Amino acid sequence: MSSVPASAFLALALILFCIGLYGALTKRNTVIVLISIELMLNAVNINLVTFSKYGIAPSITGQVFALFAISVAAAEAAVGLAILISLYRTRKTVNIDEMDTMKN
Amino acid sequence: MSLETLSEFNWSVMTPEFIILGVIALLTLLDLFMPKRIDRRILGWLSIAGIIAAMAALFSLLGTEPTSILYDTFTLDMFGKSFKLLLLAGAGLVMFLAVSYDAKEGMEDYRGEFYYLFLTALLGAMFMTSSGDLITLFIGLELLSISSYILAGIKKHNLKSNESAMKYVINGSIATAITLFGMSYVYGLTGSTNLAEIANKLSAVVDGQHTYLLGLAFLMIFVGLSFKLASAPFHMWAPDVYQGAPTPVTAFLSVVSKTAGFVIVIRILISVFFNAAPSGDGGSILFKMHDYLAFLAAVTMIIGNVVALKQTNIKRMFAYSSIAHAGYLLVALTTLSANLIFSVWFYLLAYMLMNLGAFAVIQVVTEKTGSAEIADFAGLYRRSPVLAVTMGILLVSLAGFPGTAGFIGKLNIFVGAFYGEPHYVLASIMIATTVVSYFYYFGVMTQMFFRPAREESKFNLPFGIIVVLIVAVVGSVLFGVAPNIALDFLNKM
Amino acid sequence: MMENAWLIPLFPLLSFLILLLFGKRLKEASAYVGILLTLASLVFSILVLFERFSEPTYSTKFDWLTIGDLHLTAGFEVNQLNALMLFIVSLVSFLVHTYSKGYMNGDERFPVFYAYLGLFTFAMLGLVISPNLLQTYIFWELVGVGSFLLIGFYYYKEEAKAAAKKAFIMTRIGDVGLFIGMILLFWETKSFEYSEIFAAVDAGAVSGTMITLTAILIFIGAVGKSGQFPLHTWLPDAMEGPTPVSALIHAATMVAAGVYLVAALFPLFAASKTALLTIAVIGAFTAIFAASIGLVQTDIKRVLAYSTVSQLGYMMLALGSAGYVAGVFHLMTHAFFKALLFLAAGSVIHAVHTQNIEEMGGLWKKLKLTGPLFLIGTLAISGVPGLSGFFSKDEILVAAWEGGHPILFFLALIAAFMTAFYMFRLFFLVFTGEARSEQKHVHESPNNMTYPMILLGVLAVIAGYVNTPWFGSFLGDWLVDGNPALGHGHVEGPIWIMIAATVVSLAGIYFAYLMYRKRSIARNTISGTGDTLHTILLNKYYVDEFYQLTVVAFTKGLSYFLRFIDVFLVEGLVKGVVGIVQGLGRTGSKMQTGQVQTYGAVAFFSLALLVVIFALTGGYLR
Amino acid sequence: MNLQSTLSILVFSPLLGIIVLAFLPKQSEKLIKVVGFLATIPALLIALAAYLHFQWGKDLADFAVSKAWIQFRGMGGVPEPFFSVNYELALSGFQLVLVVLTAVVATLSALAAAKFVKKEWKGYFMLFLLLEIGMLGVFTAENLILFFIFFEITLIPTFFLIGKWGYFEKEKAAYSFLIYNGLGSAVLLIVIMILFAKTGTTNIEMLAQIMADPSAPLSGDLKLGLLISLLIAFGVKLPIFPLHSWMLKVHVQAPPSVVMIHSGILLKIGAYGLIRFGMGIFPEQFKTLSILIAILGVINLLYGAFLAFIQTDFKMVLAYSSISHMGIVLIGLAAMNEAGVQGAIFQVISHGLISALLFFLVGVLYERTDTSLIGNLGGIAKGMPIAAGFLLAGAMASLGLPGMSGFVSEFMAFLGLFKELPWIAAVGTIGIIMTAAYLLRAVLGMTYGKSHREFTGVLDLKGVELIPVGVLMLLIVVIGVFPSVLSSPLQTTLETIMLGIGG
Repeated sequence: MSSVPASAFLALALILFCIGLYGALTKRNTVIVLISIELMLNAVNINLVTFSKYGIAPSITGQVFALFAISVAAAEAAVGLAILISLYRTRKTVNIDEMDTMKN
Repeated sequence: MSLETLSEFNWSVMTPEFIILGVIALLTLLDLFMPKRIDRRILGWLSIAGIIAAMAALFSLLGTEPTSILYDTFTLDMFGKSFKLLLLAGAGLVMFLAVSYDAKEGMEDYRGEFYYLFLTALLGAMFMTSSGDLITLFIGLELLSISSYILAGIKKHNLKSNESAMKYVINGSIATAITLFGMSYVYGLTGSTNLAEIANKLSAVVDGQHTYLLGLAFLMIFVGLSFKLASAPFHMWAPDVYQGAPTPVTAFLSVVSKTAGFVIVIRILISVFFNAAPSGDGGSILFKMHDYLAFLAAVTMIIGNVVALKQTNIKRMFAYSSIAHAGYLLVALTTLSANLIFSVWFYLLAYMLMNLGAFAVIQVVTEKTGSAEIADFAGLYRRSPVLAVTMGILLVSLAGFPGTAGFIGKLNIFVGAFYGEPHYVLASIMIATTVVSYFYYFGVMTQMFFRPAREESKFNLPFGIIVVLIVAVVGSVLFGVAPNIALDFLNKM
Repeated sequence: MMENAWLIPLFPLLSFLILLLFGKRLKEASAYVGILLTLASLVFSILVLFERFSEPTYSTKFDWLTIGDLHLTAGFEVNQLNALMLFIVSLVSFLVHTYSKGYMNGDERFPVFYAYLGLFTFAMLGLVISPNLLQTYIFWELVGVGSFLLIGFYYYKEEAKAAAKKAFIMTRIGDVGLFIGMILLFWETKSFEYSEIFAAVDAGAVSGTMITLTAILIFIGAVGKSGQFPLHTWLPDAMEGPTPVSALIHAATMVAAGVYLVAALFPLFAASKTALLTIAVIGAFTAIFAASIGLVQTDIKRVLAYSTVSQLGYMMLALGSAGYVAGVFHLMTHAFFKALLFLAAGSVIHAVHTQNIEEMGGLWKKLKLTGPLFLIGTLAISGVPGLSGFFSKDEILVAAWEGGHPILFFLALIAAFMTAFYMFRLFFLVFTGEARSEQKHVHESPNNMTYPMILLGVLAVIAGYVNTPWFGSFLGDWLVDGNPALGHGHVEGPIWIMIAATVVSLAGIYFAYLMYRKRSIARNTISGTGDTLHTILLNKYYVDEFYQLTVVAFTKGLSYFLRFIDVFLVEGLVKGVVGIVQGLGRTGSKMQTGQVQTYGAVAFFSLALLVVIFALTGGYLR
Repeated sequence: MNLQSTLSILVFSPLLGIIVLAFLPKQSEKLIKVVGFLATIPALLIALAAYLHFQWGKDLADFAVSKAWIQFRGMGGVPEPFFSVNYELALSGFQLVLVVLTAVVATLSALAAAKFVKKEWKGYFMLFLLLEIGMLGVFTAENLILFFIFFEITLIPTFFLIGKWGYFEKEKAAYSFLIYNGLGSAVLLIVIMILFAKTGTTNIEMLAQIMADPSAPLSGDLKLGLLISLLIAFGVKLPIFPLHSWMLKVHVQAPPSVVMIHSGILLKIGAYGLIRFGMGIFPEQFKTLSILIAILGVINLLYGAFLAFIQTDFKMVLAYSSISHMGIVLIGLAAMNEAGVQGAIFQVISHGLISALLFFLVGVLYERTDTSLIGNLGGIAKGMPIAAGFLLAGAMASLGLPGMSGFVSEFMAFLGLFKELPWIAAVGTIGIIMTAAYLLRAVLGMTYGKSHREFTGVLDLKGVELIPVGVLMLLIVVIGVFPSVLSSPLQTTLETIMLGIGG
């Protein structure tokens, strides 16, 4: 395990975060956007777990934090999907760029 | 953790939270088991009662010394008490708006949720004021956020409401992710999620690499949280969401949610980063970040006030106004003056009063006309002088004229800006944009007082609205004329 | 009596106030209020004058305005000059009040007229007893207002309106000179009091340049008020006012105020050769300049007006030549005979309802009283020996010669010739020959108009004898008594001057006789209608036009230029700023596309930007 | 006798009227007007009583009141207040005359409003009385923050009074007013805050004392900057070229009764501020700037005069004339000596009275003839001789005719400046001529000459209308003839200022 340096995990998290962000900001399909956001949150989890093991002061709290983050992410995704369904009923689309009835 | 340790905790300091939690549970059950035909408004009144009870409980706790329970994850100190009071008062007033809210479409079946979701959001916010741990802070934040997402979309069959909720969720989740990412670095550098411990550890950071990482974390956390504040750069969701959400929810977002945002910002940024990484060249990371904060504050004020000029929808206009006010509050944060918490608290109090009052009027007018155009306010003075004059006073307070709480709030921030190392540029921008704000606030005045009415029908004011208006106007004027009532009260906590 | 001299101006003021408030109810009775109250002034003035013959100067003052350590005072002073002026002013005013009863009869604003007369008389009397420059200035302006109101009395006439405006503004230009001079003098001497100013000048506390500067500035005030070149153009126009007003204000009293001012401040002027020379030159030039214009005018009152300007130039010449007595003496005699001339002219106008002398003629037979009285005035002003004008004019010529200004002396002599010529031209055209237009119902004026004229006629004849080379210079000696700075009471001049003056005036009369009575010389011998010279004279040397093209045009041009700045630059700047703010708002608005991903992107890129800056600078921005 | 509450009663006495008005029905026009008018009387009586109090040789310091009001503390019970504002009112001679002026003009304006305001009297008078509170407060405040609060309080009612009861472009004018004055007060607030942050007090007296102390924690440059900012802040109000364009709109568009107040009192706040704070707190720096101020004064004087010369609307003539006359205030101030400063103060009072009179007359004219264009009027002296007479008299007062208040002030201002900067003063005297030119052009254009059209049913001034014109004219003449009624209360103020200047 120790052969893989902490920085690699951090880099992985960062890359994952960026992929998620990219997806969240560019994909048209709202479901994919929500999934991309999950990626971002998971990147955080990788970070937390990495630090909990390889951090300056390793401790278990990082993993606890990650657990909380996972559950919250799940709740968020659930609410997001629920809203999307409701929106789909009125708008008949899941394309995020068509949700622009309100603008200046 | 054994049962004994659990029972050893001084749980009484959590009484307000428990009351709210209890009411939530009660309402959920009631909503479930009450026959459909019974008007759910009763639930709203119940929640108001719950909030009042929580406030009473909080008052009884006012004299207590700062207490920490649950291994320092929950702290009831002066900061917590004072902001909890604000949140409770704000949420209470919002509940009054909510019980008077007569939705035209989409939420006939969901009135129960409508009330207790406010309470869950409130609970999240209240936890934030008292948390002493990153995890509880985060949980509080998410409890607030997720409840708000649903609230924004509570008008299930209304396209605008749905869209607003969707936008809110997406932006909110991205913001959460960014914040968390920043937090993860903080954790990584300290190995702890306890705020006091983090602050303690960070003050020992001298390594350049770590300082750099800390700066990165700071920026990410701040930008993520700026979503809650509705300040630049994460402000753009606000107009769309404000417009689409039901008016009480908009009011909630602009007041309670924003207050919670400042709570967490002060908790994390100020208490954690204040002494972080003090390098030889003077000052902690927070002082290094000083210029970024100032820049963001200035941008927020400018965007909020300038773009508000162009709005024709009153709720959008108030969204920008809300952005602008976030900017003013950021000025207080930036200056880091001795009365920082004090001025933020007072400003949020003033802002709560005037903004909720204004939303009460907006709610009445938009319900009557079915749209939320500023032009709908034309001739309001003829149709309902009381409403128009009330709105007038609140707008004057929002614009920051003397005699109102808005002025004292701004004055307070201003004093801070000039105290110690003076922030000429920032203060000048603040005051110049304030003058710009006269344009749009008085634009509403123009409609209300100068323009002829499109129709002559009168208004019936529901009880809840009347309560909110009276509290808002009396509060705005009282704290404008005798601010020391509030200030002394705060000092006694 | 002298300690009560302050009452003299107050009587007419009372008249003004009464008539202002109750004039409408008093109607025709207003005249009696005015006449009685000015009579009271006259009586007091005579008493004061006689007392002053034997008593020393009386003066008193009190604090009027406190400015920190400065105490500005007000008060009054009865010295020789003041006592004399009080008498002249109250006399002429009283006579004009009486005269107007007939002249203005039937005018619907009869009470207003008397009210204005009261105001003017108050101001004029106040002016001549002022013991300090500030008070003088105050009344100086007030007489200007009285004059303004009376010139514009026929407010519905566009000409009257224009004339009133012109009179006020032109004199105000002069007044500003006085204003500046007065203030500068104050800071030099720390006082407005005449006595203290003279003392300071005497003690050499004021530099020579400063004396010259202030003296000339004050003289500019006199130029404006006394219609001296180049500020003379308002005075002929002022003839738009009712004729009694012309007699009182624009002949006898107010226009002489300039002369009075120079006389009152004579010790100051005497201390600067340059200032005196300036006065003399301006005076002499005005004398001949105005006289030449008077040669061709056809409006009876305008001829008299130019004559007034010319005569005032004479007085200035006298003062500028250090002939204090000569100036004041001529001021007095001129007041009488010019008032007489104007009142007689008024009587003529009253009779024939025209002012154009070309339309008159042959009035001698019809106006049995006015004609001879007019002749007396004409003779007096022409300087025919034995009448008042002769003595005073002689004094002036002597003063000019003795003062060492031979050129000015000859100018004055030529002007005297012209005066005699145009005055008799006027006389012949009006009173002799045949009527040149249809004149109905020509009749002599009522008694209340003729009696004042008779009294003035008597004075025009005898007033000169108070100061003659033949019977002693009583007036002169009295005027300069106890004040060596004013020069000698009588200046002995060569006898040829008197002979020359006589010859010149008789020549003028004779020439006019030949041209306008006997008609043995054609009227266009020297320059006929349409000739360049005639046209120039008729158009008053185009001074008005010159002003119109330069000063007025410049003022208007500057105003329009400033308006351009106001509209485009000042307003434009504001609009620009507002435009920028609005533009920012529009741009910000446009960025709000409704695309939620854009919002997130904006936040993310801002964060990225901040991070990059942070990375590049290492945190510190300063 | 304890007089400490007198000033508070004076300032807040109109509040009683507001409360009473709030309970009156909208429609009872007559009652509202009477109440609105009566509500201005207590302040007037108290102000006059205070004046008599002074003239009887008693001390104005009797009126001073100081109470703790706002204390900002840092969190966590820091014992020393972080920032405190006391409720401090006082009356010096200078303030006394301004308070009397305010009370008089306000009462007369209320009378005029009863005449000119045609709709919604209730709202009008409530706002008007609020405005009066603000004005009285501005002149009695002894604390910069308090001053600022009252200063801003005047903005809102004025905005509504212009925007609701004005003429055609009223809303534009109201906005112009609000934004310009808002910016002005913004700058003022910054100055106040910097002063507070540096010295820890906002009491005017104490600030003056601290500034006089050479060891004060403010550098000369900072003080200069603050003074320039003050010049801008009050320059908007005064107004100083080029900050004047809002004021033109207001004067043209606002209803006559409001313009009386605006031109008579509100503009004077600018002059008051410059004298009291600019000169009182920064005497040295004021001296440094005196040439600049003198030049600004002359520019104002001439710019206003030349532009007034070509205006076609009499209201515009008067508006530019206000600019011109405020130039004289600056000229007097720039002199920095007793004569100049007293001249400036006199001009403040004098112009307040004169412009109130003239704007009232314009209002009457407009009401009768539906026009204020000089070209459309003409020969009105025939139909309304009394109005025309007062108009002419007002113009005479305005152009500085001796015997009226305008002269005394103009004279003293120039007297002062000629001592210090004779050349600039000499240029300024052109303004004296121009003033006569434009005023006569305008006034004679309206009153004299031929009537351009028959004004049917044009009525002269009568009844109640004679009261404002009569009272104002009387005051103008009284000050002109007996200037000591005004100068005696000013002497102590003048001494204080001179002491600060060190002259």
